[in-house]
Amino acid sequence: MISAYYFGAIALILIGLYAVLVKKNLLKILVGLSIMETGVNLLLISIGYVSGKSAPILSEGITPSQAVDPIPQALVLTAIVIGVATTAMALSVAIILYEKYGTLNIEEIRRLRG
Amino acid sequence: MLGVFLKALLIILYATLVGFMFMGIIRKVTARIQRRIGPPIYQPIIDTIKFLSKKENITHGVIYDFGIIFALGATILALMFIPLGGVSILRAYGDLILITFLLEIPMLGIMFAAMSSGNPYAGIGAQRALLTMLAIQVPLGFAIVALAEYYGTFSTYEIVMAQQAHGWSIFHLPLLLAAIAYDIVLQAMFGKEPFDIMTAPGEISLGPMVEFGGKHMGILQIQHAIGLFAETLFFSNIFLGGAVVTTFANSILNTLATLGILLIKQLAVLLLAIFISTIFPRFTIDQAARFYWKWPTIIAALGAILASL
Amino acid sequence: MNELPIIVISPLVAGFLAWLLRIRGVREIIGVAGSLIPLALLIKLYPSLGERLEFTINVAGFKLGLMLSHLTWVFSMIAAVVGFTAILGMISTARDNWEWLFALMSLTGVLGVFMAYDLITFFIAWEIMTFASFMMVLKYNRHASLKYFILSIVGAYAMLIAIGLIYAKTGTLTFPEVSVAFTQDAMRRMMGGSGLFTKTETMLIYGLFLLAFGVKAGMFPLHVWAPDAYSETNQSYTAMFSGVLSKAGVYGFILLYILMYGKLVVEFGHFRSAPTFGYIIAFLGGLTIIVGGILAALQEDIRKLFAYSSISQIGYILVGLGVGTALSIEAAIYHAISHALFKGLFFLIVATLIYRTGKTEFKDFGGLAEKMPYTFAMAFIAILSLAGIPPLVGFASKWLIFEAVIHENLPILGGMVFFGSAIGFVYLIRFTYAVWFGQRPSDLEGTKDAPLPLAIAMGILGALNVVFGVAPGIVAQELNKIFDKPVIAGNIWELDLGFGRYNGLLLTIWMVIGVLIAAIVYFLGANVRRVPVTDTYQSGNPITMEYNLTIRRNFFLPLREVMAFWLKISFDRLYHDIWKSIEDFAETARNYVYNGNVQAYAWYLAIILVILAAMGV
Amino acid sequence: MNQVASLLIALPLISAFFVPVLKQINKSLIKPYLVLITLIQTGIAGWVFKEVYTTGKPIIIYAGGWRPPIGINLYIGHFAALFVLIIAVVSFIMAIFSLKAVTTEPIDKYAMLFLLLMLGATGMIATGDIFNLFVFMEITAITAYALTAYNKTGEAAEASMKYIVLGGIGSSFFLVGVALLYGATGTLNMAQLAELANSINPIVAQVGLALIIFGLAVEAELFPLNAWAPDAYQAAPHPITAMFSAFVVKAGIYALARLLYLLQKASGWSSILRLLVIMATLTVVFAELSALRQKDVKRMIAYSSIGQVGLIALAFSLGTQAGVDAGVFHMVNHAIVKTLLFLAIGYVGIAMGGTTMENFEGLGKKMPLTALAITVAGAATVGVPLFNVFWSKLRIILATLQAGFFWAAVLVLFASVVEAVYYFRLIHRMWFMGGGIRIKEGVIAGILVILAAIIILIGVDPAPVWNIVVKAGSDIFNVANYVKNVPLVGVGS
Repeated sequence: MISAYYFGAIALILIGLYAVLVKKNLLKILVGLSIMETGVNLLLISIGYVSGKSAPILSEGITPSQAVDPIPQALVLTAIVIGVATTAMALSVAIILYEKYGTLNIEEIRRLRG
Repeated sequence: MLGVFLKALLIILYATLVGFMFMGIIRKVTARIQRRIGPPIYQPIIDTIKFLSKKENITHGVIYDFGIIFALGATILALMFIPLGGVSILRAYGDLILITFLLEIPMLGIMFAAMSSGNPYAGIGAQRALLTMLAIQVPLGFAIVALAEYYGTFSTYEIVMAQQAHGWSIFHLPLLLAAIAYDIVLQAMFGKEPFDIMTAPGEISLGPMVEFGGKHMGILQIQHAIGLFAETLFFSNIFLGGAVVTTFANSILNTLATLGILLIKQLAVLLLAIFISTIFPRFTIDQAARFYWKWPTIIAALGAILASL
Repeated sequence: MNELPIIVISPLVAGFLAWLLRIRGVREIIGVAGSLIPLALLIKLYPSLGERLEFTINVAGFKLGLMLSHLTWVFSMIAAVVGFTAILGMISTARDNWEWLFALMSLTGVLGVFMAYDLITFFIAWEIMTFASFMMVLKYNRHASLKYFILSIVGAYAMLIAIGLIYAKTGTLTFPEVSVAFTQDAMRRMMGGSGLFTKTETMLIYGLFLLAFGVKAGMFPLHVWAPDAYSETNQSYTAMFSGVLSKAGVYGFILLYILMYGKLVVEFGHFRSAPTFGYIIAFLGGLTIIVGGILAALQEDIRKLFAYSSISQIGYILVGLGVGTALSIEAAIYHAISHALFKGLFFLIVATLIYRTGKTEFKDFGGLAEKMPYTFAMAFIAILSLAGIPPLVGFASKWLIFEAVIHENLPILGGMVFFGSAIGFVYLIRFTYAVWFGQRPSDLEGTKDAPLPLAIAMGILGALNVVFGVAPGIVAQELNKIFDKPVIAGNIWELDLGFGRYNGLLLTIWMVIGVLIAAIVYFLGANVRRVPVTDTYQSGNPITMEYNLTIRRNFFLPLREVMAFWLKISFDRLYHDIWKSIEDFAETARNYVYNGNVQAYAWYLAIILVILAAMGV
Repeated sequence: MNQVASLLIALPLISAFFVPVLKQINKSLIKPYLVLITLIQTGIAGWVFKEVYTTGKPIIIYAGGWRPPIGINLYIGHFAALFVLIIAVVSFIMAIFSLKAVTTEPIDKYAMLFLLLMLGATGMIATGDIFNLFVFMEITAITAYALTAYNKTGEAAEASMKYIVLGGIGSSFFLVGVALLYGATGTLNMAQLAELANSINPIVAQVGLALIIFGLAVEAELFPLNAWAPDAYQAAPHPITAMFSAFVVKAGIYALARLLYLLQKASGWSSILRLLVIMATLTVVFAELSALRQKDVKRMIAYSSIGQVGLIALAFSLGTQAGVDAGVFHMVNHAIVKTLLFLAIGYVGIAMGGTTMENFEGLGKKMPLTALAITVAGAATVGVPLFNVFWSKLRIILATLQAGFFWAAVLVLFASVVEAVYYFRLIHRMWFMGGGIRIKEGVIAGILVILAAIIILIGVDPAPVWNIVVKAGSDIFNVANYVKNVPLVGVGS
């Protein structure tokens, strides 16, 4: 059961990587990056997952021994925030790029080279 | 001390006399081969006296004068180091390499004098002389190397003594090769055809000699005479066994006999050179260089390698 | 206080001060003082050479050491004397602070090289020397300097790798310990055991050192930097550059003997009577003599001629070193001394000529002997010395090399050195003819003789040329101390090898007698009348100064024709081509790899991931 | 008292948030404020440095008072103390330079990002927690993305975009690696990771380590993961370029080295080392070759910087004490030299209106002090004795050969030859080509000369720095000591 999460996560990462490696449109590449991040987050979560236990929120009837590992969840929250920041940054840069180059085709944005 | 100087003076006089005689012989023999009568043997002496007694001489500066004085001085110096039987002064220091170098110094003096005149013929002559020297140096070097390696010593006198014991150098194969190469080299050292490129009379007007006249020329004649003597003597010593006669009880008789034997050997060397020179026409300078760097070098190198084994 | 660091550091400090102060007059005084201090201290330390003169300092985990033995003292003295004269000459020729700084810095470097006691000090000093001399050239010519620097730095790095290999295996860097390690290793090999260094490693280290020292010494085929670098800098400095800095390479080869002799002999054996590794050095040295000499004869630029001549002369030293007997090594060191003396003198003469006339090519010179009699007299000494005319120092050392080489039954090398001495004659006469004699171009009429600093500097070197020639034993007996046995017997006037003798004094006396006799004959004749250069035999053509009477260009054209085939082969061009292809490759690779496409860059990441996966991680 | 050290993180963070407030008061105060903050930071860092090196014990700070591995800890050991000081000093110099160099608006954003960049790098070096490392790395990266694009030109945006894409991939995989290690050990604390390293499932450890190294290698500019670097260096504002070269990339290298040595008990460690040696060597070679024919000096120096960083990476990936010491030494030297170079080139760029080769002609006459400083730094980079880099380069080569990587030493030295060529071409161009009238040089020239003097000082007597560096090096290499220094609470993992 857990391996399904793992495979899912790895699949997401690979899909994201595929987008980055193959798609020519900058936005698609950024989407690919986001997918990758999602995959990574999923992986993190699934590492802390223990089958049959509940979320690590100390509410009534749930003792620490019944909860899954809380740390990955904390990590994922952080990672998501970071991912959002990166994506926002990337998109704003993409806007400038479109203004300056008039295109989002990654093969035409190569003034800096060599 | 005085005795040494007296001896030295005698040697110089003897060398000069014999040298002039050689010059005369060269002219005479050449003439006879060409079916002319030729001048008398003492003709060069008369010429030289005439040169020296000119009423007026010209010069082109201090170097011009000094060069020829230096040339003659260096020739005398070289002569002192070559074993002349039992009478030579500095034969203990008669090192092969040293003598080879010393025999080249006079040329430096002549070059300096000739070039300081500013005459373009002298310039060309100097160039040719130097290139000839460069050409002969390789076989010459190998020949010397062969000798030194065969005998294991650089002392000319010891080589002479060794030859008394083991027979002449040219009877040993490595040294025969060296001797052949050296003899070809000698042809250029004498300035005889086919290697008389540096003077080339009628072509560049005697080259380095073009400007000399009067007493300068006279001194150069003396230098040439002594040089001729020294070179033949050196060859006779290192290849033809030299001469150390000890059969007589009287040392003067011994010395005379030694000088006599040496003279015969020197004459043989000289005559060979004359015969070759009358047969061959002149090479150009690049032909000469190519020639020397080919056969004589190979022969001499072969000799050197054989000698070193 | 220990004098050794002062000897090494003082030129650098003086150079720095001279650079900083920028006051004409003051910087000259400081500079000269900076080069005089090492000389004075070296002389002062001479009596105490028997003791161990050492200085060690711990710098950042390295133990840096300086040491003065008989050997290093001799080399340091070469550096100090010639360096001092070069610096003196620079008073006249140096134009700005840059030159003072780097000239003195290179003196520090070369002194450090000679006095180093461990490989790291050696390497540091080597690099300082290379860098400083490079900066001297950079000022004049970028191309020449970079060629010099690239070759030098390749050599230096080769040395560094060799040092690293030695350090990695033996864990030590000081000369005695490295030497002991190699000797023990050689012993083990002889016993049949497997050594610390395998044969391949030994060969590698040897090759790397050969490259390093060969470059510096200007050994064929690594000599290509020398003509350009020697000519494209301040010519007073070149006196030191050629006279001393090239000796660092020579000293390096001696070091090779000190450190690795046993090991190299055990691994590679002998070729005839010489050790194989030495024979390689000697043979390359022989080629260096020939190549350098012939190219020197064909030069049209006075500086280039002496640059090539310098290469050629270093060849002699290498031949002597390579033969590998005590005698031949002494001969080589002797020639190193005499080369420094006469080549230093030559370059000071060239400096004077350029300083006074501003010209460098033979075609612009002529007839200067009358205008610059003092300089000509010095040139005369230098010419006789280089050409190996007794009784000057050049002959004594050359004679020793001849004897040492031929005595070891090495005929090929013997032939090479003979050729070298003739070619020396050839190019020197060309220099003499074109510069000093013949018709004087009208724009040289006002030429003055050497300025005082240069004249003093030339005088020092000229006097030493004569003194060490007439009394060769002074040097020889000093060299004997290196080997601690009388390799060259005799007294101060005489060199006695057992199979050959040379007496400088006797020869001088008889030469004087000979010249006196000739002079008597000369003065017995009638008086002479002076005539101008136009009043010569010209096949009946009337001649004025309008005509060019002197052959100034292509003097040795026939030689060029004879050598045409060989002259087509150029290692210079080869190195240029190699460098050019490196640059082109760099250009292509750069544009291909950093092509500006971020997707391509992402692919690189993917490729690395794939490699990681393939590696099984 | 030791808690003062936590100000190293807190100060830039808090002061960054005061920038908008300051903007409301007076906009022209922002740049002096930046200088002030960096100066205070320098002071703290200096105190920490002194404290660590006099007591010889690392300063360990527990966030919120929780002991590791429950709490996150900062570990300011010998290395961190040294490097935090370098970061602070370089930031201070660059803050001064920003007074002159940065005129583009919005200046308040610049100041914030500047402080956050400093914070990120400081954090990366000081942290003792692997996820915290990730967070600081992302802070550094995001601020670096933003600062790269700060000039708002097309090139800047392009460079920033490349950086984002490559950095994004790298950090994703880094996080995967962290996840794997956490999954295998249940801890994120570095000290504990090191303790548990040999008990991990070898495959997981290997993959985790490999991915972490991969992610960090992007930040550390290892070939071929460094393609973003020259563009970013070229396009970023001049002070930022200097900061990139002086400490941002070094923080990446440090993290790489730290994790590498912490996990040295993991299986497959040596094969990762070998791969790193190959990559580092290729970095040096390709970077130097690429620099050879550059028309733009800033880009040329950028490539040179990458090459030098490759050299550091090579030293770290040798896996020997000598290598690590040499690497740290080179880090320090390179930080000084490259700060000087980028500062000087930025200065010339501002004064001459560009950083192409032509702008440097006759610089020796126009701006002699700057030209002198560039000459010193150039000669230093090449590895001329009497300049500081010589010693570290020498150390690295010796260490490389000692570790048996003969080919790496050869290639690196070949690259050094190439490096010498382009630096000396630049020097020749500055001093002996063209001419001009002398321009007045300001405070920056003073800083340049001081830096040049430091270069020569270390070059003449490297001993003091070397003694510091050896301690810092053993801080990285000696993992057992590191583990011992971090007082772990005995929690069942």
